[in-house]
Amino acid sequence: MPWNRDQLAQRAARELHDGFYVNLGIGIPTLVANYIPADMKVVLQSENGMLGMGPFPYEGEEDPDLINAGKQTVTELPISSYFSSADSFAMIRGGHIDLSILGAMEVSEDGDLANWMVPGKMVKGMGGAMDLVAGVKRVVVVMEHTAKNGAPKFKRKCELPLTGANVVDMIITDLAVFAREDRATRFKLIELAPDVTLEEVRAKTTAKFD
Amino acid sequence: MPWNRDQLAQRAARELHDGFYVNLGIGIPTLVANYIPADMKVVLQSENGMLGMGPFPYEGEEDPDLINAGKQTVTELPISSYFSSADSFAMIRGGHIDLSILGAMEVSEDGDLANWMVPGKMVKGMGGAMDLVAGVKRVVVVMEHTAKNGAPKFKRKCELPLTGANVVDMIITDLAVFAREDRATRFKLIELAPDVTLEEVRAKTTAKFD
Amino acid sequence: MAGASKVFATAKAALEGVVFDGMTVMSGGFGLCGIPENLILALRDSGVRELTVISNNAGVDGQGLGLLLETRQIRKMISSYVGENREFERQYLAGELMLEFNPQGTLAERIRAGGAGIYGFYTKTGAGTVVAEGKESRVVDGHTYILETGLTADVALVKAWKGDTEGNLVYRKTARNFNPMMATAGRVTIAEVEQLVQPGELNPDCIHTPGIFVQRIIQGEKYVKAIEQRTVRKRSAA
Amino acid sequence: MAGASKVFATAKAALEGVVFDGMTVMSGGFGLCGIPENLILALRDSGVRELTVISNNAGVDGQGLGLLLETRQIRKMISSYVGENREFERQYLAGELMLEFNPQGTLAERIRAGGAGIYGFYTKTGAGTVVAEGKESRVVDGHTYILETGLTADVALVKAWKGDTEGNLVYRKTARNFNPMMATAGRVTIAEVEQLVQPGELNPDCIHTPGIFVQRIIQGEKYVKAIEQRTVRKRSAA
Repeated sequence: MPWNRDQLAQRAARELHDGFYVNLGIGIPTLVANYIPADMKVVLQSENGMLGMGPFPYEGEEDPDLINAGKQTVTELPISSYFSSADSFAMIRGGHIDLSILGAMEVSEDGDLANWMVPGKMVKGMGGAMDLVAGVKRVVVVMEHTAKNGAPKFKRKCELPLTGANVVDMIITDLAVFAREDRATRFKLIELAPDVTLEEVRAKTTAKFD
Repeated sequence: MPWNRDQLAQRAARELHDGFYVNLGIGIPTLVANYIPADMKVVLQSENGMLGMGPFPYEGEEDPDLINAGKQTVTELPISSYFSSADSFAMIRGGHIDLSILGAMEVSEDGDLANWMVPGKMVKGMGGAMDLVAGVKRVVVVMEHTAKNGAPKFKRKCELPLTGANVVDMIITDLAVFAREDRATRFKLIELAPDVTLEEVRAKTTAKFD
Repeated sequence: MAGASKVFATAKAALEGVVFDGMTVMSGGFGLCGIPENLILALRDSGVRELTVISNNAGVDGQGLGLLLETRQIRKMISSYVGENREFERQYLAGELMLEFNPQGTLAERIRAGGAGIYGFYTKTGAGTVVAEGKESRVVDGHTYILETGLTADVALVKAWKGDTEGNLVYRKTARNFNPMMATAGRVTIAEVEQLVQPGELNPDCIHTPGIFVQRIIQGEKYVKAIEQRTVRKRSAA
Repeated sequence: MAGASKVFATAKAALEGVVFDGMTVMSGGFGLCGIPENLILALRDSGVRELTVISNNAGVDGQGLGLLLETRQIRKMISSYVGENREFERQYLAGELMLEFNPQGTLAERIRAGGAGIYGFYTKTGAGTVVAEGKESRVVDGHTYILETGLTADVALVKAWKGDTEGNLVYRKTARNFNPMMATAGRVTIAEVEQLVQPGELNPDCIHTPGIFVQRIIQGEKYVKAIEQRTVRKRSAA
């Protein structure tokens, strides 16, 4: 039985460690915040210029000057600080963020990531995604194992334009988890969703993995 | 009669304009602050990280956290702001300061400036001088016309290591003032100190000037 | 102390004499957060055309820079993300609008570099992607870096929370975003603030933009401060 | 929320396990203003040797980094100005100490670049001087720019006015100087503060160094805060 969205977020949350500074992408990655263990300290960075992002505000307490990178209203914590976008991306590019959890359209067996554009469709822009994958210490992708038409998303080479080359450290799909020790080694299948077989994963994956 | 230190500072102060942001070097340039006309607004920048530098504090009111680039105690004004050294030199390098008034050991006829090192003597370092001459819109040098041994300081070529190449716009010495319209044209003698003759200046200058 | 005042009465007055057809404009903000609302309106009303606009986003339909898209005053955008804008999409797909995408951090750093007198810088961001195409690169210790150059503008429009008559600015929360760098990169920088105060009222240790970067300042007439994604949580029943 | 505490009881404890012979250390401050007094003392007492120290200045005799010169723990300085220091001069002229001069703004920017993941940047500063020797350069629009590279350190020692237990820092007046960039460029950054406070006590819009950059923090035991040039004016008789 494939993992659902919340289970994916829950699985991704297991990659968090005490004391981590983390940037969460839009979509399922945002849900990871709901699964931070109560006894663990994780500080969320929002690339528009905030460290120590709090939960959504109570109704009526929304502040238009306080949003996250998804332009959603959020709140402040006692530990929060604000800074400019230049300082925010200096933080990201400089390798100060421990972990980034992002969505993906395609990941290649070499760890290339494509998640920002589909040629021929209207292109909205890469936002901060290229900076995040280039700068954050560890990049975890959370995605459906296959596209809506059934095509594998973890493949030999990305066909879509890249967000970054050789930048992914772990891939969590609804069927399985792949990880590699460093960016010179191959991905290894380390977990299967309940009742999902290796054969099924192999059939739906064109990337080579161990 | 050659100008004395205060007269030099006074002459240099005539290069100030209303609304100018100015960086003053150590020595005679510092004295220029005493001759800012009362009806003129000039904001002083200190490259260690302050805009809107005030006068020396009253005795007993010195603050060790409030010094200028010469490490002298200074004061704050209502217009003051503080920033990091990176931001300070971004301000300088980015061409936001209107005028810098500096001392010099030598200036060449091409506007090269040498004011930071004498080979064979202990070298203290360039501090912010190279950044200032490279970044500030207009650079005015205030210096004695000749060295203590009588050697000309405004010369064909600098013999000392440069602080910057083709960076000087005006030279104010105790004998004369030289200026040029831009950094592609030659210096022109525009003033003589009282009772100083063109012949004397020519005799004590090896630089070509108009 | 005299000095020509930096304070202008209206956004319209603040733009006079410094805007022209074909100019490059920087406009602060992230989404609709921290955008110079009043100055954008005045820029639209000035009627200047063929603008190159450097801004992280392009507003939404009918708000922010979306207003200048409706009137077709923008020829080219330099941005990192332009979603949520149908008129943008229409003009772009019709070939009426040019678009240069920059990664968000690269865009922020290019603007900082422009204001800081840095010709260019080497960054890993975008290496191996279309962003690297046509750019110089170098490999250091196995990492590929691409050369990105500084950006400046004829006019930078920024929005702060408070500002004093000297042009010192303080931003509020995430409305800071691109405003501080843009303030440094405009040949003329015009700031609008919610509260215009006197010198001495801002804490000099907490001024985000020193007055040297601001040539003109206005107190904005009114602020909509629209929210794009109103997300809330329920109060748990007590 | 748990998280290993960043707070250490003493300067000595804060250095344990992160200092070693031959390491590169950044040390904040301009002259004696804003220097990490307590951490420098503890670094001296740790006995580590063969240090490369990146600091705008080298202290004065008997104060600041002058203490590490006396004990011959420094092998090399990267600075912009080292006057006012006889022991420095003696060691340097005797060939016992290496010295690399950087223009002050270039030094500040190199440290910022190191912390910001920028491999290098092109600056006009130093073009046509000895600083440019051996460096790449390029001419753009008639201006010569030289390539300067980012700097990082094994440990950065910084001094702030206030800091909270999360490592958020606020500097005071011109004691800010090199501290904020160095905080970003240390693989381990240790901050000492005059006042250690709880989260929530600092204004989040006015935090100069976000806590992410600070791995360890102490409240300094005592502060001398020496003045190098005590300059005053007379009160005019009333």
